[in-house]
Amino acid sequence: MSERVYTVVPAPRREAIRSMAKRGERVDGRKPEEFREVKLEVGVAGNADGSARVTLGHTKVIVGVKASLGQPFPDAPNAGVQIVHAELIPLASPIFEPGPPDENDVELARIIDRGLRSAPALKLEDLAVVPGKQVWRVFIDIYPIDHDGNFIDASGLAAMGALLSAKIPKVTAAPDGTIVKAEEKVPLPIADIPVFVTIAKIGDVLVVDPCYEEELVMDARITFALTRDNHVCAIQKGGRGSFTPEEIERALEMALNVAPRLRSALENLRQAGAPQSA
Amino acid sequence: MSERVYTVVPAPRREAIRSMAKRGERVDGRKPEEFREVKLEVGVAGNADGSARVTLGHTKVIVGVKASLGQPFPDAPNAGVQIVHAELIPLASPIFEPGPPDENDVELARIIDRGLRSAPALKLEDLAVVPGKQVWRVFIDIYPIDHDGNFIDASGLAAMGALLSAKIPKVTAAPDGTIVKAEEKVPLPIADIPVFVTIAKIGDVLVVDPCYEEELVMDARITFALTRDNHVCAIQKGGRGSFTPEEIERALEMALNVAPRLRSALENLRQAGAPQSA
Amino acid sequence: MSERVYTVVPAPRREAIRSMAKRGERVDGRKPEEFREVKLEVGVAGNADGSARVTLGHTKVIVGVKASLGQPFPDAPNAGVQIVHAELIPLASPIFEPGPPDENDVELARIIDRGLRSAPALKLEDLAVVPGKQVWRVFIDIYPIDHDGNFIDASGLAAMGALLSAKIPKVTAAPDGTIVKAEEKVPLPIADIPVFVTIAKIGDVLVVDPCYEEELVMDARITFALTRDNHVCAIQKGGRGSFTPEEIERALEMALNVAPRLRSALENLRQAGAPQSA
Amino acid sequence: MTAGAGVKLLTEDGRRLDGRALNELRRCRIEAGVLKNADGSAYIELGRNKIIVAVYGPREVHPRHEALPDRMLLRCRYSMLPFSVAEERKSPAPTRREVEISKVIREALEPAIFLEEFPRTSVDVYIEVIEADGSTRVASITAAAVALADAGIPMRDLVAGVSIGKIEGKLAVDLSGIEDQHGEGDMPIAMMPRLGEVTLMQADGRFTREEVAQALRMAREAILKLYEEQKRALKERYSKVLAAELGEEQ
Amino acid sequence: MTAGAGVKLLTEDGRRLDGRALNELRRCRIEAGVLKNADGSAYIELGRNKIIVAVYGPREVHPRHEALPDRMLLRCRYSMLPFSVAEERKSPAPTRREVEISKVIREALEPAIFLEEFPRTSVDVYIEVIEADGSTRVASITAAAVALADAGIPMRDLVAGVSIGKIEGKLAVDLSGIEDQHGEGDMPIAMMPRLGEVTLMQADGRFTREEVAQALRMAREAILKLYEEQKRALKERYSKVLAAELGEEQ
Amino acid sequence: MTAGAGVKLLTEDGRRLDGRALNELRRCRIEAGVLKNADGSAYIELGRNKIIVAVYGPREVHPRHEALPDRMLLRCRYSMLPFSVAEERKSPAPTRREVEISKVIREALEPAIFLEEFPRTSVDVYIEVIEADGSTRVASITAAAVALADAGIPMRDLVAGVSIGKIEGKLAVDLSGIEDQHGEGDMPIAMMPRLGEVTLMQADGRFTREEVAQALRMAREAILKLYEEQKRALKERYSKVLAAELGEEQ
Repeated sequence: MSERVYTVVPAPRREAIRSMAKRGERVDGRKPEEFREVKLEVGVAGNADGSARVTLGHTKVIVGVKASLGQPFPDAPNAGVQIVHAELIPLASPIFEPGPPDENDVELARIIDRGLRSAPALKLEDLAVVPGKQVWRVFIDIYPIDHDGNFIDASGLAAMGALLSAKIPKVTAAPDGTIVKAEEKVPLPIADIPVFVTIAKIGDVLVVDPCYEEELVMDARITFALTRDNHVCAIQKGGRGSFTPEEIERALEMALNVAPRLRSALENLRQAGAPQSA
Repeated sequence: MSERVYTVVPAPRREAIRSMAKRGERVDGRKPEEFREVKLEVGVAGNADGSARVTLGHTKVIVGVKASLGQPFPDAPNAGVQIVHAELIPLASPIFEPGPPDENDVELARIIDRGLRSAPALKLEDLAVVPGKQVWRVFIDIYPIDHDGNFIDASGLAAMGALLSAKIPKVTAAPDGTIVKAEEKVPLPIADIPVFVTIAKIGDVLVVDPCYEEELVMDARITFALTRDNHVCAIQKGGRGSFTPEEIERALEMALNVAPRLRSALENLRQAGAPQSA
Repeated sequence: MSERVYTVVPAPRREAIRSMAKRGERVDGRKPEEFREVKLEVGVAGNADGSARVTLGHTKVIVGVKASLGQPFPDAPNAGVQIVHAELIPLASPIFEPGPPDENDVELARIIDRGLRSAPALKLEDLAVVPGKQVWRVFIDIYPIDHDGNFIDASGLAAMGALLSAKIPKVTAAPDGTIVKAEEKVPLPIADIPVFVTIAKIGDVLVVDPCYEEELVMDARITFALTRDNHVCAIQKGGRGSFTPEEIERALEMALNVAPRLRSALENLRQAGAPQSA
Repeated sequence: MTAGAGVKLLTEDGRRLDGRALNELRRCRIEAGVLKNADGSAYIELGRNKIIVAVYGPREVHPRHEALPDRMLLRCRYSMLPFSVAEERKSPAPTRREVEISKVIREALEPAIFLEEFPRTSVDVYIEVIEADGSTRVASITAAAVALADAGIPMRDLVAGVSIGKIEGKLAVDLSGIEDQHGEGDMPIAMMPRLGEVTLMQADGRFTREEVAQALRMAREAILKLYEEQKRALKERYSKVLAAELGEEQ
Repeated sequence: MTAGAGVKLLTEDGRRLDGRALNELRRCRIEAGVLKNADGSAYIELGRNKIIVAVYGPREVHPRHEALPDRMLLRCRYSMLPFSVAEERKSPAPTRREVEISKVIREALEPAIFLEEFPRTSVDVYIEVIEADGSTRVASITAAAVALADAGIPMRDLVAGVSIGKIEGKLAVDLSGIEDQHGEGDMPIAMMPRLGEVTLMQADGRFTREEVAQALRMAREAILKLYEEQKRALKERYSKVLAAELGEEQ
Repeated sequence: MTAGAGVKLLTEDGRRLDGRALNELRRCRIEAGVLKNADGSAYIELGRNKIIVAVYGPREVHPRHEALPDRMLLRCRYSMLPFSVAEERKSPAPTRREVEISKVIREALEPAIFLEEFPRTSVDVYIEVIEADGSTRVASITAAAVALADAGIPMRDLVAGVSIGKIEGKLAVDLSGIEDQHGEGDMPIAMMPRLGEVTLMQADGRFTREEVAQALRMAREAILKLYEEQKRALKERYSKVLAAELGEEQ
């Protein structure tokens, strides 16, 4: 329940970054509305049913997807199960400590979960094999391995990359309820491809895709998950500062502008894959 | 396994309270055998099946009861299940810390559990729906929210208030074992109405219903749970001091004297309720 | 994940022990290849199905075995289950702290588990009652109660002593799958009697069965579990130092030399018991 | 929250199940200073929601190494009592949901507090939900701000919150439990009422860009009403304290 | 403990299942100084109960912030080995029952110890039940007091305990496991034997006021017998230590 | 590991399922300096195994009371990502297996490090298995040694490891997952390659004395090959760092 102790930025450096922001400049030379170069690789973890590694500047995130048959949740007996887990492991940064998930791990997992669920990314109803009894349970495990800011957007991309590249056994339920797993593998049923875009507020300036130093000096951040048809399917404000309503509307506009480029890599994956149900 | 670090009473104040006790006086003007005013409200938590808030001086305790169908304990297949849980949340006092239950939480829950069970308060055998398979599991959750001493007696009153005011769905088991829940709600089957009375020893003096300052300076305490027919259905000695056997007998006499007044508010509740099975 | 803080041996004492070792001497007067006197008692915990206490110098270890019917592991449906648990309780030494198992508890349990499993000590396949459904689950609980070094070897002896002295109800499975427990008790099915021998390296010297002071100053240790026919059925190197391959071969020779004496007490137990299936 | 197949949340004349208009708050009552031990406290009823908040501090940080050299450490714990939920008893162990909500509530309160005024101290905000009926996180914020003020923590503004939901395609203020469960979206928003700045904003469901803008406007309006109730509760509290200090009965 | 439908615990001549009279203790044997590492230790067999106790201290408190400025910190941990119970293996994690018993045992021992003599230190009492057959908490106290004395902790008296049960309507001393399981009540009592003061008292079941008074008298009588065994064990221990110090074989 | 009833692991011409000879390692590729935040890092692919290692330190010990007055505190955490296993998703909580392996890996690395050179500091080695296919603990050691060197920790030698297994009665180098699962024994061995000293040795299965000796010889030979790859990776890393320092593009 307490704040994670972040490494402190020395006051002069802090002031320098904030003055640069005022002049429309950023520590890594980007423009305020500029997203860093994104690299997306899939199939990086061969025992997973789907996996992806996203590199965003120096930030690196690996996501693996594993699906197994099991019971549905009691309140949604006719739908598959989506479980998102994130762990800010100490390998990725000296500011992360070993131990059970803390509020930052939980927040990251829950933002991604909400965005995927509201879009929706997975057609959960297509993942029920024997409704009420046997459904696919899809685990999405997020592991940042190098930290240079903006884990949310990188994790969202890697999660979608892993889902889009995943293949699960084709199963059929016999009339007596027994389930037969075929050798044949099929992709997961994908309905939409949400992307996450985070905007940081530094003084009065909004910047897209903050790097780590910017996160340390920012006042607040706001993340939008955006569907293909430009709906907002999740929002999360973070940080100790506040936004005016106008700033929020401006941030949303910035997010809508960069979303198509982020999504394009994922769309490519999709076209490369097997025929999809949506 | 270690003692909770209690706020220390400054030595002069400590001595003052102890000398007052010798003269038959108490910090809040009460007589040694005098219980504080008790206020009992029921229905304070509308999502619970039964609930009560007890105010005892500045001490406040909320108890909620939730019942659900589930499996019996293997060693009592034909009886319902009673589970008492207590949590000394940091909201109630600066001396309580967040975290998993410690020995004080556990002791409080277990004293109340023993008193209710031995009286018995609930007729557990009447809570078996399909013996051996489906029984009512009754959770009694105790949450003190302001701490001015004597949580045990306040919790006991609130627990009984919550049980007496609870209503659960009327259920019937079809011959094939399926269970039908009716719209109609019925009270829980109550056999007895135990009350808890705690006596503190300060020097050579016994006082009923210690307030927080008295708890801080007392040598020891002893609690009796008492049934309607004046049986002792639970005892618990606490604290770093000891009692002579004579003091214990005297304490029991004091407890028997105040019990009827404490029970009267609960008896009123009962008469106000629907017809009872006992 | 961190090292347990061991009591430090003062430098002069440390040097003394190491020089003694060079001269072939040991703190308790033993020769390098000499195992301490072993005392093995069985039936020390009457509610266990089998139990043993081993005394090895001042080191004392109690092991209890409890068997109960339950489900097999999914990856071995036709075999009983062996679960080894060890707890270095603070009663046994000031260097042990209360709390959940740490790496030392886990390592001890897992070494014993591997040795018993690879020998194998228990014929797990004979412990399946209704294959795939109901099997014996055998819990082997290791509790050192006084610590003068070499818990591994003492625990191994006590574990085998407890297994060899254990009696479980004779059960039969009716065709409809119900299980009948007879009054009659039978021994556990034992296939082999592994013993564990630990050799410590102090400077260039190898010594068998290190006492606690020797463990504090040793460079490293290596344990061999040995079957009746002189197979190595488990190895575990521990400690911050290293061994040359020649030292390992020499250590194994030393272990093979002392193993028969250690095993003899166990063999006696076996002959004293009821007829065995092996 | 799942899309509400089959549950009608709006009547034919556009009213909600509990008779409210789309932009109508449920009845809200706040009481300040309800606990004796806490340095500040508040109790809120918003519809059937019942939430109690205690504030302790500013006080020495425990454990000490968590103290911050340049500002106060604010800590929040939001938790639901096991019997507060309409469903089966909730386990008392903190859920992931409670962990996340504790974090966003803290970050919703921090912008309003002069954190720099008490470096090396902590303020702890404990929130217990006694009865839950939708929108508990924002109701918790509304009450917590009152409890902080009651504790005398210096603040640049209060904070109040409301959820904007989407039911049958329309935006609605202050979702009830059943509306949250069967509606198409939930967007909790908290603001500093005087300054008009957003300190908490979350959403699930699907909203257009225009709906987001509209939700912010609706939230502002509702929050100003909640602000009046916050001020009323604090005024009542101060007059009681004052009366007590002047030697009268409280 | 549940009311014992159908299990007869008394024979027709008023004897108990193990042949004891109602006021008769089971055979009790105590040995002091059974462990080498501990500063004090004791082993007790009471009927089939087998319990070992180790005492460490007085020593520096770890973690330090738990140290008390004006007295010794006494800590107790009562635990049952997984195979000590007649039923299925007990999980090694501490149960709520063990947590409570650890607390009441500590509070049963504290009155006998001169806690003020060693401020800022701790004494840790570790109790492991190897075999359980009823009345383990009081047997643990009886052994723990001997272990404390063996450790040289200054005490104003020993402490010994016994359970008084109710079987077939009659009070009985020192309940066995089966009597505890099928009897009508259990009242564990510990006293300082010389001073005659009660340091632990608990009960479940139903007792009249007169039965409580009678139970206290029966407990006193039994505790004086246990006290003799405690003293015998300590005397034996001292003579062994003395013999060892005088250069003889122990 | 259970005896492999029915699964043939050797072809008729004595080759293994993946075509290797008995003394043949799988393809091994190591890359040093793969992470920006860590003080040292390495990535290893051994067959299908994919493992990443980060090293932090020497740095101040946290929590402080764990600092050692006379040497560096080395800490290791080996863990498998939930999706790294061929079976169903692994729970993220550390298993007993992971706890033990973390310990033996630490003790396999310690002999190679000049621990006394940095008293009162800690070095933390974090190992994450991304994809597992047998012999992960020894592959982790091989990578960890490179990561330690990359971090500039003074070492008397590198450490590399290999597993020697027993399949169809024959010793085989570098067990794959299927060989580990169906083989008759697994003996992981790590050595300091130049010094030829064994720093990790474990075994399950059954081995004769002669087989143990032979396994040590086979391990030595394989480890020298892994050592070449370790040196190549470090050389590549140094030349990149150097190039970067000389102002060239890396």
